[in-house]
Amino acid sequence: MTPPAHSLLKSDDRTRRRRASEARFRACGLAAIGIAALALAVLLTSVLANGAGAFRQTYIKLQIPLPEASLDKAGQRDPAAMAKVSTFGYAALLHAALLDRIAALQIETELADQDVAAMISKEAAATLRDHVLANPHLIGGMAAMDVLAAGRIDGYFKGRVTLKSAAMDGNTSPQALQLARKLADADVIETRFNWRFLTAPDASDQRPEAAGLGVAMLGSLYMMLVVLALALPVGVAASIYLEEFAPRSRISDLIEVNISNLAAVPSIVFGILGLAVFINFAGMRQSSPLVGGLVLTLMTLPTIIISTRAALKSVPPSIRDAALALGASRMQAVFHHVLPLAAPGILTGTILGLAQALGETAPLLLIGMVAFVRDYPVAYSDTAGLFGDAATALPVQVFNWTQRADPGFAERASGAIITLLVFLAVMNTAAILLRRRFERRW
Amino acid sequence: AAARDNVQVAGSSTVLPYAAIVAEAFGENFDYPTPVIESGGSSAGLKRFCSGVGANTIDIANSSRAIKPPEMKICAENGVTGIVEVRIGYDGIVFASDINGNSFAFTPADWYLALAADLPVDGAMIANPNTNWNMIDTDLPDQSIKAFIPGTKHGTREVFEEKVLLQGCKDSGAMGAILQINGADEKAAEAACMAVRTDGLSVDIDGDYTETLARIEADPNGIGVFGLSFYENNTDRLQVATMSGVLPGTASIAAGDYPVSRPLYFYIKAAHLDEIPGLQEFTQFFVSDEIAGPDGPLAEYGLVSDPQLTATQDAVSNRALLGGM
Amino acid sequence: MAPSLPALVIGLAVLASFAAQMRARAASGGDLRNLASLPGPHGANAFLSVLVPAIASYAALSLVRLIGDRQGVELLSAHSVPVAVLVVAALGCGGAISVSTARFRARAAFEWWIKSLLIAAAAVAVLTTLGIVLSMLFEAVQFFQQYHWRDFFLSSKWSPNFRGNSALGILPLLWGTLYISFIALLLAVPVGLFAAIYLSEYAGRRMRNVAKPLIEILAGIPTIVYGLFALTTIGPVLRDYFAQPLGLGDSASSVMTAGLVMGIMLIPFVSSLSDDAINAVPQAMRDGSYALGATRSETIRQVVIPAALPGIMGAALLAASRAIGETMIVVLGAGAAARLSLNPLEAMTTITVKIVSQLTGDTDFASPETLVAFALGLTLFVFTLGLNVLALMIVRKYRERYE
Amino acid sequence: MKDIDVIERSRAGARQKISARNVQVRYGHTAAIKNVSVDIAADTVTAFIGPSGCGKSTFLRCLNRMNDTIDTCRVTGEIRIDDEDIHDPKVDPVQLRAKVGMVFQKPNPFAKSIYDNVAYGPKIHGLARTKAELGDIVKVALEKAALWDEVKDRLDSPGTGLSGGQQQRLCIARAIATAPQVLLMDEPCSALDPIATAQIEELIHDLRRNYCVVIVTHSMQQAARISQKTAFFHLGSLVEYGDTDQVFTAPRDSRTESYITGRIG
Amino acid sequence: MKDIDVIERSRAGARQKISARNVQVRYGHTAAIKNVSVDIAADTVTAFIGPSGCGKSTFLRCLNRMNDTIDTCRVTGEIRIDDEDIHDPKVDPVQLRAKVGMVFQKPNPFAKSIYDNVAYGPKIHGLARTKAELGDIVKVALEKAALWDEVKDRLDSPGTGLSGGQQQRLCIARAIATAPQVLLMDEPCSALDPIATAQIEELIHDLRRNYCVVIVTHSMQQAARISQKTAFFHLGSLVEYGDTDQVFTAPRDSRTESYITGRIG
Ligand SMILES: Nc1ncnc2c1ncn2[C@@H]1O[C@H](COP(=O)(O)OP(=O)(O)OP(=O)(O)O)[C@@H](O)[C@H]1O
Ligand SMILES: Nc1ncnc2c1ncn2[C@@H]1O[C@H](COP(=O)(O)OP(=O)(O)OP(=O)(O)O)[C@@H](O)[C@H]1O
Ligand SMILES: [Mg+2]
Ligand SMILES: [Mg+2]
Repeated sequence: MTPPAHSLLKSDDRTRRRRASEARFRACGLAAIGIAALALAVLLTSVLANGAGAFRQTYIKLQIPLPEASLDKAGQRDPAAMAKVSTFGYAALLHAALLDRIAALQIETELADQDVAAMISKEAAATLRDHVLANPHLIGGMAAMDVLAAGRIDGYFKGRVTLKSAAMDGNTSPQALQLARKLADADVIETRFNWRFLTAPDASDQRPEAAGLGVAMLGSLYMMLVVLALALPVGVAASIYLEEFAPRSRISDLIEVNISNLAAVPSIVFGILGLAVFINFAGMRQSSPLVGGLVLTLMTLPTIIISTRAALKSVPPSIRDAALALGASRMQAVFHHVLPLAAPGILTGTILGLAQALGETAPLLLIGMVAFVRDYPVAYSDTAGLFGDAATALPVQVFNWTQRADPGFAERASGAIITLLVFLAVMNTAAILLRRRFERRW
Repeated sequence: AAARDNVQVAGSSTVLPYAAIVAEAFGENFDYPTPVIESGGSSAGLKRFCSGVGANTIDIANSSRAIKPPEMKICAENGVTGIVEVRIGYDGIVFASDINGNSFAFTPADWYLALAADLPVDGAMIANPNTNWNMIDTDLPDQSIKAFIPGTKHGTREVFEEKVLLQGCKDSGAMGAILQINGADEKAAEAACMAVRTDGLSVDIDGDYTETLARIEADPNGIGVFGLSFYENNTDRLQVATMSGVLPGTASIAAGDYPVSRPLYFYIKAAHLDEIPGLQEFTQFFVSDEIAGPDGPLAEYGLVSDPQLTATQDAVSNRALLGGM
Repeated sequence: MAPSLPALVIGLAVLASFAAQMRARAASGGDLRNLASLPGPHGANAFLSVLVPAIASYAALSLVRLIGDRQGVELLSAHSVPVAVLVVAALGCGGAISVSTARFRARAAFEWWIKSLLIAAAAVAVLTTLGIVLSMLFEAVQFFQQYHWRDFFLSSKWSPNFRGNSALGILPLLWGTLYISFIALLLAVPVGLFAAIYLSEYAGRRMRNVAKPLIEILAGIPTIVYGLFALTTIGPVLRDYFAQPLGLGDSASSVMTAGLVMGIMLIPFVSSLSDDAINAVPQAMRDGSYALGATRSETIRQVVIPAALPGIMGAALLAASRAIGETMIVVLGAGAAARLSLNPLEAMTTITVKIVSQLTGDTDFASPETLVAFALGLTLFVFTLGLNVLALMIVRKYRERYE
Repeated sequence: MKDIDVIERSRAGARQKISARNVQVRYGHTAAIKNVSVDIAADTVTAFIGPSGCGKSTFLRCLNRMNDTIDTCRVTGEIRIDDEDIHDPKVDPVQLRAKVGMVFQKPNPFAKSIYDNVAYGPKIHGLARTKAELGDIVKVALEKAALWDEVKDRLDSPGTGLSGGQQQRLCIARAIATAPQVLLMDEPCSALDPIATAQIEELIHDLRRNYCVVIVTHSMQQAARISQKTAFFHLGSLVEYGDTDQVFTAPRDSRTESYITGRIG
Repeated sequence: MKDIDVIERSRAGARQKISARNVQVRYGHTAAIKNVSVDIAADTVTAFIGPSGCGKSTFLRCLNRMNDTIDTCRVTGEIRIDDEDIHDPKVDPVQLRAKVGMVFQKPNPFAKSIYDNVAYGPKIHGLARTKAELGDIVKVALEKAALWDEVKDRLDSPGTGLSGGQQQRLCIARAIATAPQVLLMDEPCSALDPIATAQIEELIHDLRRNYCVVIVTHSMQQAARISQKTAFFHLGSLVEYGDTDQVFTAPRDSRTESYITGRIG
């Protein structure tokens, strides 16, 4: 039993070994953070690198003649009659306008007319039609419009499509790209920030350049409102009951096991549940954010309950004793003293739970939210009720877009992931800041 | 729940892109809301279709195969009695490999010999020894076999098994040999023809074609099975193989020269036709020449237009019910 | 009419609340100490006495109506529901006001209401389980009518087939589930725990405030991104640098690929929850250890971690649960091959993946090939239930209260 | 002093505040309190003495049912306060504890400001109508607990950042701020210097006029100074209970004598 | 007794174990210790006395750098132990604390068994080669801390389930089990009955032969009984420091006198 080293400045063998082990342990910790950070960096860089392009979009600036003869034969400006002219009719006008423009600029091209026309997005005709129907006075004159360029042309200006790849590509040609370059030089084609990506609805497979996240963001927003309004209070309330009030018995054990088991239920099973209970039994609307939110609520509850219970458990009993001894009821002790101390853990559960809820696709599959939806859902309507309109969600859009054939969608999928992460960050900031405030040791 | 004002469609993810193209155009040109097109597979779509009548059920089920009798029965049990079947066209199935790799010209027999679990050799079934394409046919490139074929959940798999493996089995004469070995058990022989090796040279893909493409890019020896439209959108990354000397394309498939394709359908719930605004118009718009014809946007996107489109149009207009119900 | 019902009920509740408080105040005769409970609880009790029964009756009556609807009979007319709810609310209102006397223990009554709400919340979790079991039971039973249970539970072959005659043995899927989850946890638990330790014990406040939310982003990245990462990055690396040189096959999709990537996804679950648990260990306990000349790591390993163990176990359990329930990463990372093998560099698949793929496939929805999804779901449910019971028993053994 | 005590004691004898009968407490399988019966008079200070680990705290915690919060702890027997059985299902432990305040052996301030620590009890019991009144209650309580001068400039800083003795006084202030009828104090002066101890003893002396005070102490001098009754516990049993004078000058039990004279521990 | 003390004291005078110069401690912006300089001799017991909140614990915690663990706490000035500056960057606080043990004011047992609580220190310092040896160390430490008899049958039960005084003795046992050269004890007897107190005092008396013991106490009797040197703190300053006899019988500072005679608190 020799006393440890006499000098504090010199260390003996054992201390050196302990210090080395300390250093190793610390290095392990740092390495763990490093692994997490590295993984995050790799994932984020790849997402950012692939998705940044989604936030820029190429437009063709056109002056489009709007002949009365083809748009409103009767000349009555009767909306019903005008609506008879379909997008196919408007597409022809656009094509003509572009050809005229090229001719006016005296740009030589070997492209056939229909290949030149293919440089304009199919979406453009619909945009023009809506514009004209909203402004009938334009008929007979000209409309100045920036219309979307087709996906391959757009890709060319973002570097996704090259002359080399175009040579093998059945959907475009090097000539088309060269023409686009000349048009860009002539200031007819321009690439700029893409607000439409955040606001426009989804588009079909033929129009990657027109696809946007508007509907998905609204859908996700509505669902998160439902989740936040239900999962957090219900989860915390359930945890409080189980941890602070429920008598310790077989039943409470059963509930405890049951909740951790719910966490292991594959998310798609919650979809099965949602379809059976909310849609088939309760008759709620399919594809609606309300049902989606309810399903996600049930799915996130276990995460919130498990972390909240762990947090409640770690509050020292002396705090409860102190409050109880002052004549506070259990309820008061919990709400006044225990909950504030457990808040960081509860918020962590919320952060993780919401992240999970926001990023989940599988349960939405069965309740009809993995869908192609073009119309913006409104929060409340008399026919559909609260959050009853069909909508998609951000992860659904990611999932859908990664499955589509046109490579333009891959870029949009990454862009959607960036948006989703920003959405998540915004949603969680409050929780993160709050947690920071409540974190303290006692 | 209150009545819906939008058309609700669910089902096959193969049909989804076509349905979305139509729905988009429909929404743009009609005063009805754009139909909501869900994906989730033919099975899930038909199941929801058959779950009953009413606003909280779907109006149309997309399917990459025809509805089956047991399904019809369940439909009927749930009160879904009037069903209109609509065949919208054909989906071509092509074999493609990395653009920078070797080119291939296949016959069904090549695929059978490459992927069969067991091959009949000298009167006995032995585990498939082929590991390289030129072991099957010296004309094929010297490249190890790595096939990415649709998983067993995909309708494409069924077509692949029947029209490629089984066909190849017959063409190569293996069918006869197997029948000899197993004592002329026709069913067992067919099953043996379509049994795929599990030693890793053939990889089932449960995901979609983008996954197959990604796998080929991660493993340039791979050859994948794709839908025609998917290939046509990615010609800068994939090169397609010929089958029995025919290059796949909408024309060669429509003409029946290219052997591997399958019909795509959707099913309309007749009871909803007069309840859901726009449903009748949408279905008619879908099969109109403008859309589904050989020059329409669907064909442009890779759907093989149905030569009997007119009959289909009539069926939709007359609400011809399936099974004479 | 419908939207005004909530307004009416809330109005009544507010009214009751004010009236009860006034009555209590009046009864106190100016000195609140004469009251058994303060006016606040009186008001709160009255508020809940109106609101909770009204909501409960609304829910109950709606349920009755729904059940009637499903049976095709109208058990209750549409108008009767709001009327009944209003009657209940009014009764609650009157009752609550009339009991608000000086001797009324309003706080206890109020807390009774709160407690019933808490119980209702806890019941949601139980009802969810019930709903899950019920929503799968019918189809699972149908499956077992068409497919022999022995072949399902005991066969080691999984090969569904469009034309029937499928082999639908769960064993390879179960094995894949366990194997992949195990590898995922093998990465996530140590890394997450060490990250938590570093954050709570070593890192400065600034680093911690930044790093913790950053790591939590990992939980928010959609799993499809992880899947693609596994497919295009990790898989080929493992194949080219491990599988092929070691002669363990040449598959880019493997248990290892999926496991590692899933492990990364699970890091924040372990790290953040463990960090909270570690942080909640009283500083006095650490001080006790430091004062004995323990290094930080000794303190952490032998004093802090044991004290934080319940929380850490909870975190690990949650991570395990997520691993079992994950789909996308497995589809893209591990492939779709059902296989019973020990080689971690071979492709395998999990129960969850097959639930999704059979459910979203193109097979006949009345055939065993589709219905098997429900049987798989139910089996997985029972299986994880067993694992959780086991885990609970283990955790119980180690649980110690500390002060 | 002596005379007053006699009067007090006789008066106290007339009115029993707390009466315990055959109280047994077990932690899991080990008994911590064995068959204790005792009557505690109102308007008296009763001291519990006895060697460490003999069950003083355990018994004290029975009197306001704080043992309910320990899972493994089982209390049997009858305890009546103001002639009401505190284990009666109709008795709300919350009301019981509002009436029977407690200062714990280990100071356990809330993780809140000093002010909030003291104001919490009065707030939940509605003892103050206005903010100012609440402030007064807090001030008086802190003054009585001899802490006011030290903390008056930092009422907003956390109670957990106080020194050991300060925390102890904070807990005393917190307990008296709710004005309980019975005050249970578990070694309230253990971390206090003689002057602070004297102040607390004075406080106890004052409290006795209206309240029933039970105090656990290791200081025989303190017990002799402030209590009228003394109970001596040993290994979970109540060995001797009687007037403080008698217990200290003429103990009936030999164990009591040994303890007082410093022979057993 | 007296004679021995004199001898000891002169010997101690020759060898200073701890020497502090101009030590200042602030919590955030408030100074808790102001410019304290003191020399503490080896083989002596030094008592810190002073009113509650005067900074005794704070100063004590400086001596083994336990204040490092409090974020807001800033220590300036020089502290040397065995003539080595403990704030030297080369000094490992771990080694320092192995050499300078501490018993805290609030008992803080680990959430482990009683045995593991005591065995923890010896284990990490490798003081025992075998299990049996470790068992012996634990037993001896518990015996010295006068706890062995009470807990010998329940060494496996958690240390947190002990009574207040038992926990305090457990912490003492834990501290001496690592055999430090300097032992800092913050009111180690506050929750102990007189007999246990006497046993601990005896322990301290024994320890003094080889170790340097610094003890914070509120009991002037205790200080007088066991210490050779006494330091009196007041409002963060070291007011008086000298031989215990002198401090108690002939204090030089008027504040010391007031405190000892019970006039300031
Ligand atoms: N963690 C802390 N944060 C802020 N102030 C503190 C902290 N710890 C102690 N103090 C303050 O520093 C001063 C000295 O405290 P210290 O604990 O050293 O007193 P003490 O002499 O040990 O008193 P006691 O005898 O009551 O234990 C007190 O005013 C106290 O309130
Ligand atoms: N929570 C607990 N779990 C198990 N045993 C306990 C618990 N609390 C106390 N004990 C045991 O019960 C007995 C009585 O403890 P109690 O705290 O009442 O003693 P005490 O008289 O207050 O002693 P002290 O003067 O040391 O505080 C002791 O042997 C103790 O170890
Ligand atoms: Mg005690
Ligand atoms: Mg102190």
